[in-house]
Amino acid sequence: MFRRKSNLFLIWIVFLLGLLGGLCGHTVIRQKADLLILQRRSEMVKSLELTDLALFTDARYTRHPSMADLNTAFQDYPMAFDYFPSGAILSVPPHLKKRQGE
Amino acid sequence: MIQLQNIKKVFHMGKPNEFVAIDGIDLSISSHQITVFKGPSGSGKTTLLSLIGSMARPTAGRIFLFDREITSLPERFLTEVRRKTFGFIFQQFNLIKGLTAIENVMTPAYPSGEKRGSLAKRAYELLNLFGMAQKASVRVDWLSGGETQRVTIARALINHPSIIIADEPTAHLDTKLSIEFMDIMGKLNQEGKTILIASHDPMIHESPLVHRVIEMRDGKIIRN
Amino acid sequence: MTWIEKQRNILDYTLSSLFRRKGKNLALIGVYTCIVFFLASVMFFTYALKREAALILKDAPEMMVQRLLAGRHDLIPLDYGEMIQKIRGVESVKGRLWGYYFDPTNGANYTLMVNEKHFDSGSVIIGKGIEKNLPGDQFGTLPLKAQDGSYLFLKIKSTLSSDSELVSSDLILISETDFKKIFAIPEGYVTDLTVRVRNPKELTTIATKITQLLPDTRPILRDEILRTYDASFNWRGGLLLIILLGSILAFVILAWEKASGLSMEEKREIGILKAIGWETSDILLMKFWEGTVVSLSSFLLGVILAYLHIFFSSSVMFEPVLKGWAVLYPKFRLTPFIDFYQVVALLFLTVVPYTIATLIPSWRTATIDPDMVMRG
Amino acid sequence: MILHPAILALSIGSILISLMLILSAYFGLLILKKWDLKSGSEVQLSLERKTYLISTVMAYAFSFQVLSFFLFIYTADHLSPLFSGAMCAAGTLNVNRWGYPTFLLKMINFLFAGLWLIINYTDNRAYDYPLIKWKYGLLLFAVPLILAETIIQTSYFLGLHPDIITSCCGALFTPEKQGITSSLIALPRLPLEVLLYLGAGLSIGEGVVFYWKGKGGWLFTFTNGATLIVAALALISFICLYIYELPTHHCPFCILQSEYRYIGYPIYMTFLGSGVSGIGVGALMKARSIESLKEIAPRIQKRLVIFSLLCLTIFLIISGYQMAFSNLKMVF
Repeated sequence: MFRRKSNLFLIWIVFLLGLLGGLCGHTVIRQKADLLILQRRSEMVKSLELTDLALFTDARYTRHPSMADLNTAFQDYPMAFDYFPSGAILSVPPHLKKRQGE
Repeated sequence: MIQLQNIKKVFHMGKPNEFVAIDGIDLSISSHQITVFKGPSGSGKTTLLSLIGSMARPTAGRIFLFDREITSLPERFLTEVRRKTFGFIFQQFNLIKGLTAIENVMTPAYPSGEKRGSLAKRAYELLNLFGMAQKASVRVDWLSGGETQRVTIARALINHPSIIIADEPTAHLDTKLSIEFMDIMGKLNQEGKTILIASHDPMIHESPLVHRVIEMRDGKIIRN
Repeated sequence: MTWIEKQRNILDYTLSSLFRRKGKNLALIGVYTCIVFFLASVMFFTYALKREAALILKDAPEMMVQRLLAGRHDLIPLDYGEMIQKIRGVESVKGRLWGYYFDPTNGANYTLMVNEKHFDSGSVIIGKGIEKNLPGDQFGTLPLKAQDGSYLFLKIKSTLSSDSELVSSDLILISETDFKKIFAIPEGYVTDLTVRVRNPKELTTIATKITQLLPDTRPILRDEILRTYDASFNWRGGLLLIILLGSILAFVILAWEKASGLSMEEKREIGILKAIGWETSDILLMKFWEGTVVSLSSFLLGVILAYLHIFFSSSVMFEPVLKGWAVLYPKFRLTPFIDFYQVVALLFLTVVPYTIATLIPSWRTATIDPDMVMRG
Repeated sequence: MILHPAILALSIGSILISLMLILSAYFGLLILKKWDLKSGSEVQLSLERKTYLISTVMAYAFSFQVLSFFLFIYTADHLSPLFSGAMCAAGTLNVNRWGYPTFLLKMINFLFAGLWLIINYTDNRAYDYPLIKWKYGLLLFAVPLILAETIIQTSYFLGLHPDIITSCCGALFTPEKQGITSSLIALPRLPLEVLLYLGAGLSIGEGVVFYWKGKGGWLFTFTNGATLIVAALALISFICLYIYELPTHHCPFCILQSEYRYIGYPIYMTFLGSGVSGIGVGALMKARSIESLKEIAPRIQKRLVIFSLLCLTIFLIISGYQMAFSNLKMVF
């Protein structure tokens, strides 16, 4: 007589979930495909003894967070503001925030 | 069948705009009759019907429906009583705009969890009874006054009520349709339904089908 | 069974009532989808980056030893390496020579690193990011200014593969002689030491021994680097989330507005429903379904769009934010990693505020007097 | 504080729910003071309307409680790499002193919210709302607990400082934390196992008696509760070992991970389900003597007993299966 709206809704949700499932499938496929690239990358890391990602190259301490030290937030002198944009989204070393009192 | 004992309804009690709508009514209504409440607007007819139809609770007094007191029932149960016992026909029809005629008829039965198929069948039969079968899937906004009226009656009957309450049902209808309405009410009454109508339309209280006319003024019954 | 039929009946009604107010509801779903889209994008991005970092760095040296002078890195003598080598459990110690070089023509920072294996002096291997930024007219050579003001013209031997851009975008591999010439590093010194150990369980003990033996050094473990990356990506993602929380708040206010600012007609509709036999809890149920329809549709749509954004379009919208002022930004395509748990967290983060915001307005609506329709 | 999406989600969710519950508690107080069903006054009508809001809030709070319980454990598990010495959720919860109290409160509040909903469901079926005072009394008792959970959970999250490389030496020399995993008591197995099966047998027996004769509801609740406590101890002290197939790993959280096929979820759900419905049976004993609930309460109780026993049985089957088909063989 007439199509029930609740069924249409169910179909819609199942459709979206199916799409999401398809994307999960895509994830698996891509992970398999990228395995080689990832392997090559980590081999390079091994041979060059690299320790950091080259994501933020604007400042020394953002290029190599693992090398960052107590002074990194004050690159030039203790009163300098941290003016690098990526410095703003990179965590302040936590010891500056908490270990002072302990 | 319906008994009212010293019923009072006060709105905004204790506030400056306090208003006594019903002022101590005792009344007993017997079944299988058509009872008409008449009186000018503001006389308390509508409030009385909403109290009987368990849409609102009285401030004081007691109401018995089939010998069961419904006055102190919480809303949850009152609604159940209302759904199972009463069918309502309102002054402004109060159909839900944008829905088709048949959906409107089915709406009151949704919460009871009836299967859609059997419900639709019943609604269709009711519409057919009033000659509205071919308009079942037309949106109610596009129906004429008379058609709207018939959909409203069909809706009132979907839950097999034993009592039908109509509030100023003919206010927006012309003479021909008003007569048609009373004919339908007469037929329903013959099938055993109790009918309560509030109206100041002479067409209704002078109708030969009516068993009893109760006249009200200022929240009191002045003639029975 | 009646229970299921009841839910379906009410859902039917809810959907038709939503359809009747198409414009309003589509706008709401649109905004909701956008919010989920942004939040999910942030989450997908940071999670994939985190996983990528963890996978890449799992082969990094297990420990680095740096020397500190006045709180800053200083060159470390090679003798230190020999001393560390003697600690039991240490497999190998290597000195690394590396540093930064600022190229004024490009305005970019390069990371220079000595790699003795690949070539002799006079040539370099450069990262993809540098190659992209080189002016076209200096094909094949890279001029680097040395400490004493002279220039070294180094032959570009090859470029590092683009697969590795995430770690090597700004990298210049250079011979030891050239490196020492540029920076005037004294003989017998290196930038830092990398240590590999035989049994990873002894890492901590070895590190303790190193600090006791050489109090002016600090050892850094690979696990700590990973942890720091984890924390900083969490932080970064979280920071964006905090900013976006503002938009959630705005959305919640919108939802609240929409739910409480019912038009006269809608109120009347609820009144009619109640008068003809719907109970308050039925109306609440209807409102519950309304929320479910809106939330579920927007949430799923938002997540799907975010996935497409991050893993199909390489997160175009985030690039400028993450780049900062870096001239050399690695072009990288993330390998998708989805964490189901993150999706659940996102569901919490969006649906709970929406539900709570609409709770009181729905309840207000649901408790409209049924006799209001009779009073006209 | 770690700005992790799940932490934000849990904190915001808890705070919002708490705000709603404060409102509910206030309304509950009004209801306790002024409730008079006989009256049709506007005050009474507005109170009746408020009951709908409170029910809805509690239903949402309950669902939130269930989901957040698992999300919380999962988050703790997820964050464990950030803390040196923490191998899984057990270690992360131990990072500061608020971790385990939060976990416990989440469990307790789940029981309270569930119990409240059971009573509310029953009460709403009687035309005179006979349990109303009791119900809102319980609400006033439960709300502070949930508020406490929110506060403690927030302090827990605020007190989470990941161990990160520091200036002089890296995080290395933060003292190794003693993993709670190893310190969870491994109780003697044989008496525990005897107690568990004895308790389960008794519960099932009492449940069946209660189902047919309608007697011994309190006894059932008590036995069921005691059995579940024994079950929890048994889970930690030996059932886990079979799941992990390691003779020393007692952690009750790792079973929620994919490596163990998420076996922890059904275990926890059946455990909590049996607990809440078992308590529900006892709580409704009082209602049996109330005129308007005479027929309704026993019917609900029967359903609860069945549900509780079903959960308990599934719990036993799952753990029994794990023990029988584990590669770990233990001699004791």
